[in-house]
Amino acid sequence: MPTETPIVNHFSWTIGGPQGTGVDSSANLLLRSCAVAGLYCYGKREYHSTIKTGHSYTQVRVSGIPISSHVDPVHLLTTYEKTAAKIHADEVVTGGAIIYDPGVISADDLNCQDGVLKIAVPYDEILDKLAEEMGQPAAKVKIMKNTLAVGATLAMVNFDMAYIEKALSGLFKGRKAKLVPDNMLAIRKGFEYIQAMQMNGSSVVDQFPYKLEAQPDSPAQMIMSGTTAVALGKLKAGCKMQTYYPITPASDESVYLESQQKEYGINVVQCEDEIASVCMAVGAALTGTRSATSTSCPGFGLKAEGIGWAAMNEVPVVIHDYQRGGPSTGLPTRHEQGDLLSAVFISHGNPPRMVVAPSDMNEYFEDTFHAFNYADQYQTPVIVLTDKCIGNNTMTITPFSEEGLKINRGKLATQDELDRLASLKPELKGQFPRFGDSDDGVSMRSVLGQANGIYWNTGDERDAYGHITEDPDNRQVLMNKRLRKMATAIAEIPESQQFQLYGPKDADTTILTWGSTKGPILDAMPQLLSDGFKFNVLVVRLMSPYPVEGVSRILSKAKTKIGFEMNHTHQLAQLTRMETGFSMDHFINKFTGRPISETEAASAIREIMSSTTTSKKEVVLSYGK
Amino acid sequence: MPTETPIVNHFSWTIGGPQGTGVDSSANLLLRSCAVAGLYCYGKREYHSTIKTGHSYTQVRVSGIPISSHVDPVHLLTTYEKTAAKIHADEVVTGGAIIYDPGVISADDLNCQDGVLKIAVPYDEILDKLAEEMGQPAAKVKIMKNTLAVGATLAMVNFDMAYIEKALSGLFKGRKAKLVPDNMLAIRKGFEYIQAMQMNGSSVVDQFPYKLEAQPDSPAQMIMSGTTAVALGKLKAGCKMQTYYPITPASDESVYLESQQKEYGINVVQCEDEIASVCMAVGAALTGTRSATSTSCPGFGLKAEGIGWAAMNEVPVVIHDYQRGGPSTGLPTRHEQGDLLSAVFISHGNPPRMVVAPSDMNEYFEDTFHAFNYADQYQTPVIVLTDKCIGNNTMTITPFSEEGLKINRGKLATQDELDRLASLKPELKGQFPRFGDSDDGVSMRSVLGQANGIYWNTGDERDAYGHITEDPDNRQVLMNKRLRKMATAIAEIPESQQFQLYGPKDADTTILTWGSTKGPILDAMPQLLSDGFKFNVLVVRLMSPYPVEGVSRILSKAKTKIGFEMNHTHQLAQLTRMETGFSMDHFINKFTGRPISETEAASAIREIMSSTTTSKKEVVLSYGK
Amino acid sequence: MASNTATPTMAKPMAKDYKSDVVSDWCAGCGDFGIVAAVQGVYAELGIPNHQIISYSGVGCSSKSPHLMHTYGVHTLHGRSIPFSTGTALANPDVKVVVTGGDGDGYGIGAGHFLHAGRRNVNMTYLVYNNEVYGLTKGQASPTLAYGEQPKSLAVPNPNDKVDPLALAVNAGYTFVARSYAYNRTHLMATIKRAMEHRGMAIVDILQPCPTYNNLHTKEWYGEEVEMSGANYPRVYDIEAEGYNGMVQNPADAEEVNRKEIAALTKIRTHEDRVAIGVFWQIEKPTFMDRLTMTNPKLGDTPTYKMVIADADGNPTTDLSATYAEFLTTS
Amino acid sequence: MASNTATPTMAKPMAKDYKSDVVSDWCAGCGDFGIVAAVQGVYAELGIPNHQIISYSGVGCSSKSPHLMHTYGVHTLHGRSIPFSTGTALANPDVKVVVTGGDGDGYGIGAGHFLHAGRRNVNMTYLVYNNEVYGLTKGQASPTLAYGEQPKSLAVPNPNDKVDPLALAVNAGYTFVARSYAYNRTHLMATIKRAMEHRGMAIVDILQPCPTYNNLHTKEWYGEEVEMSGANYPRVYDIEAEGYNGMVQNPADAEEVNRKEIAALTKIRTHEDRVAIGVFWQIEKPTFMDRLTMTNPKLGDTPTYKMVIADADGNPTTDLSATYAEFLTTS
Ligand SMILES: Cc1ncc(C[n+]2csc(CCOP(=O)(O)OP(=O)(O)O)c2C)c(N)n1
Ligand SMILES: Cc1ncc(C[n+]2csc(CCOP(=O)(O)OP(=O)(O)O)c2C)c(N)n1
Ligand code: SF4
Ligand code: SF4
Ligand SMILES: [Mg+2]
Ligand SMILES: [Mg+2]
Repeated sequence: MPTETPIVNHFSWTIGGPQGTGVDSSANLLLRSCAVAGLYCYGKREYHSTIKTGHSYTQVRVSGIPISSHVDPVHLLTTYEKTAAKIHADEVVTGGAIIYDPGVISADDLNCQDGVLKIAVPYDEILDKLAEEMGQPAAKVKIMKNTLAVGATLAMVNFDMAYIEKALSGLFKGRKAKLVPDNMLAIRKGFEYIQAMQMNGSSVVDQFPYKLEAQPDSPAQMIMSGTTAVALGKLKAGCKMQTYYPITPASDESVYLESQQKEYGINVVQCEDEIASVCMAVGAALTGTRSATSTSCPGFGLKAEGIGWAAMNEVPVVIHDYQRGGPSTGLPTRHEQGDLLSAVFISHGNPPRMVVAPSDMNEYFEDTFHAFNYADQYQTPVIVLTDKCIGNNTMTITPFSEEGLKINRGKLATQDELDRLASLKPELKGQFPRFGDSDDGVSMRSVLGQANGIYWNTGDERDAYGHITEDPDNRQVLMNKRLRKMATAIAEIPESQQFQLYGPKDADTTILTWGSTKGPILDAMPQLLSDGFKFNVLVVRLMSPYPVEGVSRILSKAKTKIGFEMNHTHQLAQLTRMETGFSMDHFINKFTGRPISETEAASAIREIMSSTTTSKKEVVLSYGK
Repeated sequence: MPTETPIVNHFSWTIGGPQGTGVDSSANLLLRSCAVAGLYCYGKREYHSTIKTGHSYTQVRVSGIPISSHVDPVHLLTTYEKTAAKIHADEVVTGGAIIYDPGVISADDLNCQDGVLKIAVPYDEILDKLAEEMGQPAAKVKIMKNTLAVGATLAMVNFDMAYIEKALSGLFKGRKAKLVPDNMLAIRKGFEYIQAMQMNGSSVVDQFPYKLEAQPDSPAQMIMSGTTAVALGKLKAGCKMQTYYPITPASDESVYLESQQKEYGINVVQCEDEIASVCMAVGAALTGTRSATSTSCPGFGLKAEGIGWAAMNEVPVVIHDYQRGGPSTGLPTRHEQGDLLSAVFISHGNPPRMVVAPSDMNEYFEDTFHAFNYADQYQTPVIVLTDKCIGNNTMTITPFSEEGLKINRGKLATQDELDRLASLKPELKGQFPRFGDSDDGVSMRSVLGQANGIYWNTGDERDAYGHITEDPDNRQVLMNKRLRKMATAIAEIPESQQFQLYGPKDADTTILTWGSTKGPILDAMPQLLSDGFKFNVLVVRLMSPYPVEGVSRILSKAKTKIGFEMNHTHQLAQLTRMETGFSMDHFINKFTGRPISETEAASAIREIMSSTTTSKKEVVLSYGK
Repeated sequence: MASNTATPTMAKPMAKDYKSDVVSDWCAGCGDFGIVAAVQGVYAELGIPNHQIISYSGVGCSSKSPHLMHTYGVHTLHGRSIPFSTGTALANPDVKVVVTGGDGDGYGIGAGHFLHAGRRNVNMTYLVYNNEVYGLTKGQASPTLAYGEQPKSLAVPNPNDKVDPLALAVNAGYTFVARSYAYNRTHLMATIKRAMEHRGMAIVDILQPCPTYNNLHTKEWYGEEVEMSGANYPRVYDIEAEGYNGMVQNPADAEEVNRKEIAALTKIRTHEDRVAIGVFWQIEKPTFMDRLTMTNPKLGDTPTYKMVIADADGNPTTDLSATYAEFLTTS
Repeated sequence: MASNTATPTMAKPMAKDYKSDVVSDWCAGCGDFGIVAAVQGVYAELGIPNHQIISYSGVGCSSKSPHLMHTYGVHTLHGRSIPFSTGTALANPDVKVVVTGGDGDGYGIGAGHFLHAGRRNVNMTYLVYNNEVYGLTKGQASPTLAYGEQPKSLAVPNPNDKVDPLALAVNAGYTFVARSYAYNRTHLMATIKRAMEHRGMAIVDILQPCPTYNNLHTKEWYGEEVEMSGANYPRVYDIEAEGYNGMVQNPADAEEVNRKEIAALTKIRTHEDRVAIGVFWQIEKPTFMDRLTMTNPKLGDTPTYKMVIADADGNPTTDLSATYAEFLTTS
């Protein structure tokens, strides 16, 4: 008794369970299956700061058009144990369905809305039978509950099995390829079980309105998560030294790079702590090797002194901070954008600090690439503020474009130049005025080991050769020189790399945002615009030096300004007021440690834009488990 | 031939020489002599980041009225070796004088202005003779050149010898008392030599217009430097645990406290690094012991993670940062106010951070005292931003007032309260909801070891008992709770402890400043006001939470706003714009590593206030060696 | 203000009296469970009132232990448990400070503090759960993993040599240095108890299988027998059962101290196929509090947490007048 | 880009060829002068081109040494010279990395890095100027000052035990461990030279009188004779001159390694009135680069500083297409 017309390629699915029981791989398999079928996907991962026992889940959104956020309603909840069924049942929309194991929870215990299909899948029974058919011990087969669950799920949405098989062979390659047939068996069992299932006299599949149809003509996509996108950006930029100390969620990037060492020659070194990591990267950078280090909040703070030294010695080095819930250890596996101001003002005494904040997966790749250029061009550390949301989530994206990506090493002295200079002044005996003043604040740089490039580095104030001096006049010259680079940078960096404006340029309302919060806003935008809410979205991408001119130009046109970010004090709004004088009239915020959905973004923007200016200063969102 | 009418009790004197040759003790002796004579003194110390070889000097300003800055003109330069004479000769005003040793430099080599008296003092000769008289080896007596120099100096200004003797016995006490007679002999020799000296037919003393007259009726003063003032504030506040790692200029405070352990029972622990220092202080604070740690810039950055943890666990602890020239190692023995924003935004993820910035010696004492109350009342780390200028300089001040200094330990649970609560809920078995929500954001606090007060601390987000939870709703409650304390604090802290306004309230021009920069501005104010430059001075004392309301009230009345501070990017102006939206129209700045003099302050304010608004955006000062 | 009224001592406390209501989130089969149970058992044996125990830790799987204890808990920062807990031990010597943490936490990022703690000999107990990996961050090599080894969680074999925590502890000045094994409950409890009864800085390095990431040194591996000159012996053996005695009888006897220390280092550094457990080194030396009190006698009279700093009206009780006098110009 | 064109080797370099134009700002009589002169002398003997030497340091009096050297200089942060210099040594193995620094810098705030460096065995030379004080911050106790000692700069006697850097270095995995003395130029130069010729992580702890703050262990004190069983001997003596040999002949021979290591620790930890100098321990082991190259062979072909990352037009030369393919849905 099909109750609704099918809703095609608009599907939100949750799978949950204890960490380490295969939730991730089920989600990956589903996502990949849909992606190879030409659909667009966004997978939001939530997990506890534990290894195996915390409850984790992934919510996969599948769409016929590109997306970059999740939505709150769940259409299908797939579970194979009790906890997930308990926790997530109430998230399923009327008309949706729950797949559950009647062996561990009864239908009555599913605390869900009316009109939700409760679909019992007797996992043990099905797998016991499969084990028998395969002639294998039941225990070995039973670990495939999560795979079976994917099969059941895909049957519900009428998915074409061919894509699953393709996805599976994409996932299990090389030595793992031998796992494909068994898993396909389990998937088929789940698929067939659901296909055959009747409830109240009709096929359950027919009673479920959400369907997925392959879009074979879609352009190719990449399935990507943020830590990998950054790693690829580093490889492309020619980064050859990566140091790290394990920390969630940053270390995924380094572990991935470790696996790529053989291929690309990058040297990945696990250090004794984050202080050593930044210092070691700087020591490598001094040789001319492009060098980087990656960490998360607590580890980032420990790098302050090293970053200050690098700024003082004008060393190009790239530092990624994957923001997570703070303060302190905080919510180590949850999302927040809480580090902006502590990054922009890290380390004492006015060092020049560059801070870049990419806001989508492609920018994770590109801005990482650019960061190495900035570092070389302006000879200063570049901090890249990433976050757990894009860092850990998995989604389909337009393949990275390498169009126009050029490597710019800035004023790196060639051996010929050094030799020529040395021959002009033999009395210098190969010493080189590395820190000489210059109009743009950037001096020519030799690297350790280069003949005729000898100079000294020191954390102290220095003369042109790098020797300590406390002379007050020299001090003033060098302070000016170092900070002048920030002006040079903002003048040279293309505006599109400084900020971006989305939506109608002439809108009276501007939403100011950054980082991963962009995704849900842009996803919500078309519907809101067509509903008559006219606004544009200003996404700041370069945080230091701040794009004062460009941002002011845009904000000066806005009658209503809404700050939309995910940290308690609205740090981008704070920074923007400091830099431009413009204040936000309203705020949309969320600091539960969970990312913002398109659903939430849409309703918050509606709420703010519907209310009179005085009525609602701030909307604080809090949906999600 | 006295050329001028005497200028009484307005005297600026420089003494210089290699570090470790007695420059400091000469300056101390002179300063103390003048102070016991009822005069007001300000001693500016400049020294290199070396132990014995760098050139150091102290400039002592003596005045008939209270002062809190130096002036640029030097009236008398006293030297006993070559370098100081070379370096400082050109700073002496016409009509002033230079005392030099003709054995090491000739009068012609003194590169000074016309009309400067060049007074040759043959140190070796005089001391050789003295040695003979005393029947002591010449080598032993010759180390008193610096003492002799003080005698010569005081003869020039007609000083009353009785005060010197009194000062000397104040300096050399106990085991050192036996040094007094020998030193007095050397002083007398210098004094008499100058008294007897004739030049161009008249007494040199008569040719020198600057004179000091005792003011025996002046109220008693304290001779104080900032590190000691802070130490005394800690002792008064009942701080019983001080941790540190050696660093200039902060460690003077800890070394002084070490010497006071026997008397006051404070436990001073030298740690292995600054990370350990902050953690150890926090560990002690958790027992209810008032605890503190002191450091300077590079060490401060290393404390970020510990400060964040303390904020997260609502632990009262006080952290002093003595600012010096940055970035990085920077100018370790020079002055700058470069740490404001890195302190206000230290540590990731929006921890509540309190930052206090005292601006004179008495506030160094008081704000240190208050800081422990704030820490207890708002249960959060309190950072006190001090600086090298006040920290290392020595001056006469009104004795510390203890009027109204009360110790407030905030919501510290008594044993009775805990026992009562426990008897109401025996099922808790002595556990206590330490982090329960409350209207003002502050919860009742038990301390480690208290019966019936059991709770847990963690860097992670926690429930009321301190156990880790990743629950999103609880997270929102606790983020709000922690940051609500900042609102409570700004509502409760008396406005006079938040900021101060000096000068005519109805002036159209307001100078915004903080920290030691206040001194020269206030010293320059009376003359400027009487010359028709009408302005007032807003000194911000509480930086976080920022006194938004009070500062806005004042700035909204100002037609012209001048930011006056000592760091390249005008960090207080930046912070003020972020917090209030008010921008400065002009800036006065200095970042040579040398403090601002009254002379400079006066001329810069004149320059800005004389020019039309468009003509001069910023005056960057640079006087001083 | 913060007086420690002793709760009536429990009649005969049981291990469960030291269990909090928190359910552990460790993986099934984790060696950590046994260690926590052993610690709770020792607390019961010693009968210490709950509120007089301060359970400290750093960050890691193991460092969640304090939450499982019905005692005060301080779960600090990664690598910093030692300086934090030192602050507490110095400010309140009336409580028992017990630090638990991982090998990465203690010997990795915390190595500097680990060393310097030995120099101080603060009176506390440090229990290190040694699983050779960074558990909570998904199994990277910790500093105790040997060169060239590759547990399943590593992309490449470990390029670093391992540290030897016991040898370092002896050299650094720890006055009680032992090793035990998570699954030898009797030995573990006895060793922890001896560590807690020791006056000074005691460390017990506890071999802890991590079934999730360390597939090299599992419970099974530790349980194996090894062949030595033809005969089979249990892999894990107790040095004291074989007659070794690491305790210095007379700390004033320089010759004995010298000899015993070298014997301890020899025992520790002798590489063998078996795994030695037991107390390798123990000596009585003045604790840090003893030493501080020598130059600050007030500390000996009243620990800082008990020092009175204000009267009932909040007036500071510290009288600075004598000190002020040194700075006053009229003096 | 950053190619190392060798400058024509100087005919016969002299120590003065390694002196920069900077005038030292150390106190007269400081032991540091002799150490720097010795290092310059060794450079001359080895004849290394100036630009191929990288002089690293931390922060302290001693750490100003690089400025006195006519070589590349990197004066880093207090306590962090080792991780910085490790980065350089890994990225450019064609240069000679020599680290100088203080005892406070290396064994105090830097203790963690000091230990972990041993685990890596990076090919470099570490010279620690050991004056038992924090010189540049006015003479506080450094970690090598013994318990109870009170040089004139201390307000109270030192409450901390001292660390034993040599024992720690052996345990941590340093492959060349020596001590020398600032005023024994011959021994000092010979030892530094051996350290620099050693392949792997070498440390020389150099006893350095600080006449300004350390009035206990002065040049005179080191120069004294001590009485032993009736006869007088120089306080500072060379263990190798007395027949000790700390070098492992066959690193593959586990028995020899074991025996020699225990002998070294015994020698180091034996407390005596005299002060022993010499090479206590030396062994050939794979360096960190050797180990990294095993899993990353490209590193062995081309050090990272030489890897080409762009063509002449700035186009990246790294081709990611094979990797992209793994993520592409069409693959
Ligand atoms: C400053 C900092 N760096 C890194 C981390 C991430 N981190 C959390 S636990 C851990 C390692 C834990 O390993 P170990 O101490 O051996 O404990 P185990 O989990 O193995 O019990 C790390 C690196 C952190 N929390 N803080
Ligand atoms: C992070 C940090 N903490 C503290 C200091 C201050 N500081 C400078 S030198 C020094 C100690 C130097 O002692 P040592 O390393 O033994 O060298 P020495 O001066 O004795 O040669 C200290 C603590 C600093 N520069 N940075
Ligand atoms: S990862 Fe290892 S150490 Fe951590 S809880 Fe699981 S088994 Fe235990
Ligand atoms: S203080 Fe000591 S170590 Fe520093 S330069 Fe002077 S004598 Fe040398
Ligand atoms: Mg571990
Ligand atoms: Mg030293």
